[in-house]
Amino acid sequence: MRIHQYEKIWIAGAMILIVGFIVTITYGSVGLGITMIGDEEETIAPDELNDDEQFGEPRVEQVGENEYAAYVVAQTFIFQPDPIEIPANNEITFYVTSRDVIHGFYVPGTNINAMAIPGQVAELTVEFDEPGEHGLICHEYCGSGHHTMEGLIVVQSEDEFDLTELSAETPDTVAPGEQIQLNATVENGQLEPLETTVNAEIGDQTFQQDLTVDGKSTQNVTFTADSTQLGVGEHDWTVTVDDYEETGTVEVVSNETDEQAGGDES
Amino acid sequence: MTALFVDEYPAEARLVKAAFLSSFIAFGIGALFGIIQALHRTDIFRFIDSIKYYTVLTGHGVFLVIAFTIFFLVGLYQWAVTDSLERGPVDIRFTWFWYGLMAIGSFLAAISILAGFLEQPPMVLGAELRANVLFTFYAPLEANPLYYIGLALFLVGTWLAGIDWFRTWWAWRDENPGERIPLRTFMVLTTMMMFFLGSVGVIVSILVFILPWSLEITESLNPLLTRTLFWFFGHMIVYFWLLPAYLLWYSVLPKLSGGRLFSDPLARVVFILFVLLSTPVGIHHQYMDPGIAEGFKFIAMTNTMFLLLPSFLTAFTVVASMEHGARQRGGEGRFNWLQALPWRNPAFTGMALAGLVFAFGGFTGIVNAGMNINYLVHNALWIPGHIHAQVGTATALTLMAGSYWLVPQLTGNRLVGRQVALFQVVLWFVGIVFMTNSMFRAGLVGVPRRTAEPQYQGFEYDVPVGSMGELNAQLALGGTLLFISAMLFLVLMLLTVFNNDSEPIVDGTLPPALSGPEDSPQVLDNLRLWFGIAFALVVLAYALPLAGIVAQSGLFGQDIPPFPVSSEAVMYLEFGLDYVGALVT
Amino acid sequence: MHTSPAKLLILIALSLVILVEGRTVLAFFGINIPPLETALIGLVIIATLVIWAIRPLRGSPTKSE
Amino acid sequence: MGSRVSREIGHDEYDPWGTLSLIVIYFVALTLMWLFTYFVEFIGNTPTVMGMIVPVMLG
Repeated sequence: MRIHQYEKIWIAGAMILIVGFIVTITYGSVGLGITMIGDEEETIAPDELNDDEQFGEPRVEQVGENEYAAYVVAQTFIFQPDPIEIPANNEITFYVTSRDVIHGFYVPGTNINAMAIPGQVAELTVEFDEPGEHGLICHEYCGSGHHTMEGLIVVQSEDEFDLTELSAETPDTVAPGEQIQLNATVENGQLEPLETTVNAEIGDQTFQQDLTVDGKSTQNVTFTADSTQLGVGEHDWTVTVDDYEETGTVEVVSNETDEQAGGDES
Repeated sequence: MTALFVDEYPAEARLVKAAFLSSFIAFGIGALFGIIQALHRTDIFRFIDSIKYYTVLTGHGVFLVIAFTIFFLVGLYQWAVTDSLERGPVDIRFTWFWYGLMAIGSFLAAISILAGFLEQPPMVLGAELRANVLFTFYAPLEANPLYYIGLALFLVGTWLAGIDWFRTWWAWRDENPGERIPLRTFMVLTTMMMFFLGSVGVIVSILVFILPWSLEITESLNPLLTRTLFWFFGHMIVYFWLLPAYLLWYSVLPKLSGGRLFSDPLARVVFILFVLLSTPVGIHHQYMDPGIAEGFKFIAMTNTMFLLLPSFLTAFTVVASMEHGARQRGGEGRFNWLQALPWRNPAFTGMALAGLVFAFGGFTGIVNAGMNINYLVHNALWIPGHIHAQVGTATALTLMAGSYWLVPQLTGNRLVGRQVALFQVVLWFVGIVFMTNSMFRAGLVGVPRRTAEPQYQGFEYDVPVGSMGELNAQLALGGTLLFISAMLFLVLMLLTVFNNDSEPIVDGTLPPALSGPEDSPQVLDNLRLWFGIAFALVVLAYALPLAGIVAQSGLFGQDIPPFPVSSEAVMYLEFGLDYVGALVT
Repeated sequence: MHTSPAKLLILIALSLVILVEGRTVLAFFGINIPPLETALIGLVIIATLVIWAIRPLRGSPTKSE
Repeated sequence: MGSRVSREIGHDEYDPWGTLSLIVIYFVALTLMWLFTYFVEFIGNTPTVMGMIVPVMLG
């Protein structure tokens, strides 16, 4: 074959470019540790998502020191959970699947980009350096409401972030002289023990108790108030743990009324 | 001056004209849909419902990249085979048969898409007639079965076209034993070998999985499998769009420049490389897909990078052929020869500008193909930027420029409005640069593709330079220029067709290459060998990923029912909310 | 005429393209040209090119193309 | 068709050095654009999907 000298030079140049591109990308993979979404995850049938241990309740979970897993379900036309709250400076592994059609999982302004394919689970690990809010959008056409499909990723500072959940309850009504029991439950979803203080108010009575909740467990606290001191009528109560607050009311009713309204409590 | 194509081969010219007519009708509708989108998604002018936007988007994709490009391709290739073998098809009725199949197929697909504009689409084949599933029709989004039937008929027609050209060549070979395959026929045959191999994916996907499932014969399918089969076809098809432009660059552009093709052997090598490499790379469209191992993605990446080679070779050969013309026309100097090129000829200028856009648009393709860097751009507006630079200009502008040269030879009429034609191709060039520049920049800040309203409530794009408003304005401006240019082209074509009683001033002869086929080894013409190697490469690249996908979630997936795309958004919102409700309680 | 109308058209097109793309490149280096100024620069370039092209040549006017 | 050939240039007397010059510019442009897009646009567009430091922990 007769090939002109100049063209031979260019063929060599073209090969240098091609190899150069491949070398750069390989450097990105090996040198910088950028991984591709792979096939490591088990497949999952979309109609079994609700019964699945991980996707039945889409959530963020701590799985190790500085490591979190976020189970995300994409479906027409929402993401679950929404918002997705995660800590900064921690490794977050997103597990993304779809309940119905093919969706996208894309955080504009970042390199977080994946397809959510029914039956498949995309696994991608990222780390946000700074607290802040990022939009999360579906970037694959998924039906008529595709353009409304968005979520929010809230990156909190490491100190601020927790997986604490607070719930509290009292009876709706008590008779005068009975004790009002306020039950508060503090759940710690993180691995580290949670040392905190529970503050409660029932009417004008205040309570305080220090509490240590072990990692991945719950603790109950009960505060008791005397209804006679509070008097007949409605009383607001509040429980706070760190930034979480639960409120409600309890009513102290006179005996006659109580009898008339008997059975309300049961 | 030799006889015009229409005088020498009147029967074949009729078919080429019919194919071009179909192509230009599709081009007109597609261009109209294009400007609607440009104005809608930038929120500059919205006159349709955002739900209907997806009907427009599907139409834009299918009409332009299936009907416009492929109808033009079959017309151009029929011309190339006839003109370079100097003989017609073995049986012209067969030729009309495949054209008819393609026409019926595209008509069915078009009807099912356009029915999306109706408030109450009729029921056809047990489902509402609509196909808002985009050009990629990713299952489990479901279109009316008619859409898939239309696509299948169109594909079958295209296969038969390839078979027709092979038959013509076999007949010619018997009449001319021992002769080298003429270059243009060589390009046609290699393109079609590539198409046969690569379209197997989408044909299996439609006939085995999607069509039976949409007719409720099968109950479930594997979305990753049908998606992978689509992309098995989906990157080959982009070269199927491009190779007609390559054929024009290699055969017509040197002549228009006033010179000769620099190297016939390298042109053959380029087309063989496309046969070998354009199919085993499809996984580079699936870098972000779960269920495909990173190793397969890496292999697809390296294959894709080597697929740059034929385009790099083309850049040199074609520019050198142009330079040869310029120097024969008296051009001098290192760069001054560029001035000696026939810039006032719209056919030349259109192709040259298309080539320029292709050279730089190709860069964005390298980014897309670059595996990990694909995180930056996957499904962002960058991607349509790339597509519009490549198919939307390298191909479309070359085809328009080629029409200015070819249509007069097919009709026997003189081209109307040469100056307007020159303005038209230059306008396209300016329009595409405005539009794609905006798309690339918007893509880099995270604006997604394929959406009616890339404006979200929960966040703002972080635009480092300028503003979203400016990017939108630039995109809409570029889109408008492109639309005007497209309409100008169609008007000129129409006027030319009716410009009777005139003599074209086109010389249809193509000069031989500077370095002819005799400079290349005979083995280049051994099509069977190249097809065999290409087949082996495809098996190597796809056997394991496909086996992996099937092993993981089965040939027919895990209970994945159809998901009809209705215009009733509310229905699906409720569907989604039901799940949320179920979770909360 | 310094050049043919066809070449003038191409030159205008190329200068617009260089303007649009050049503006993006400059932005990477922190030099931002607002849209209005860009449009003005574009008009100035086009006007300059047109004036240059139609300015009569000293001596014998050559007619290329 | 305006192809006014003023001289015939054959294969052996033609050296496409104008093409070579253009293609060298193209080579440089591609290299610069690639380096910029990869190392500034892509690497700077954090966060990026990274391998887990202790991938076996979850397995």
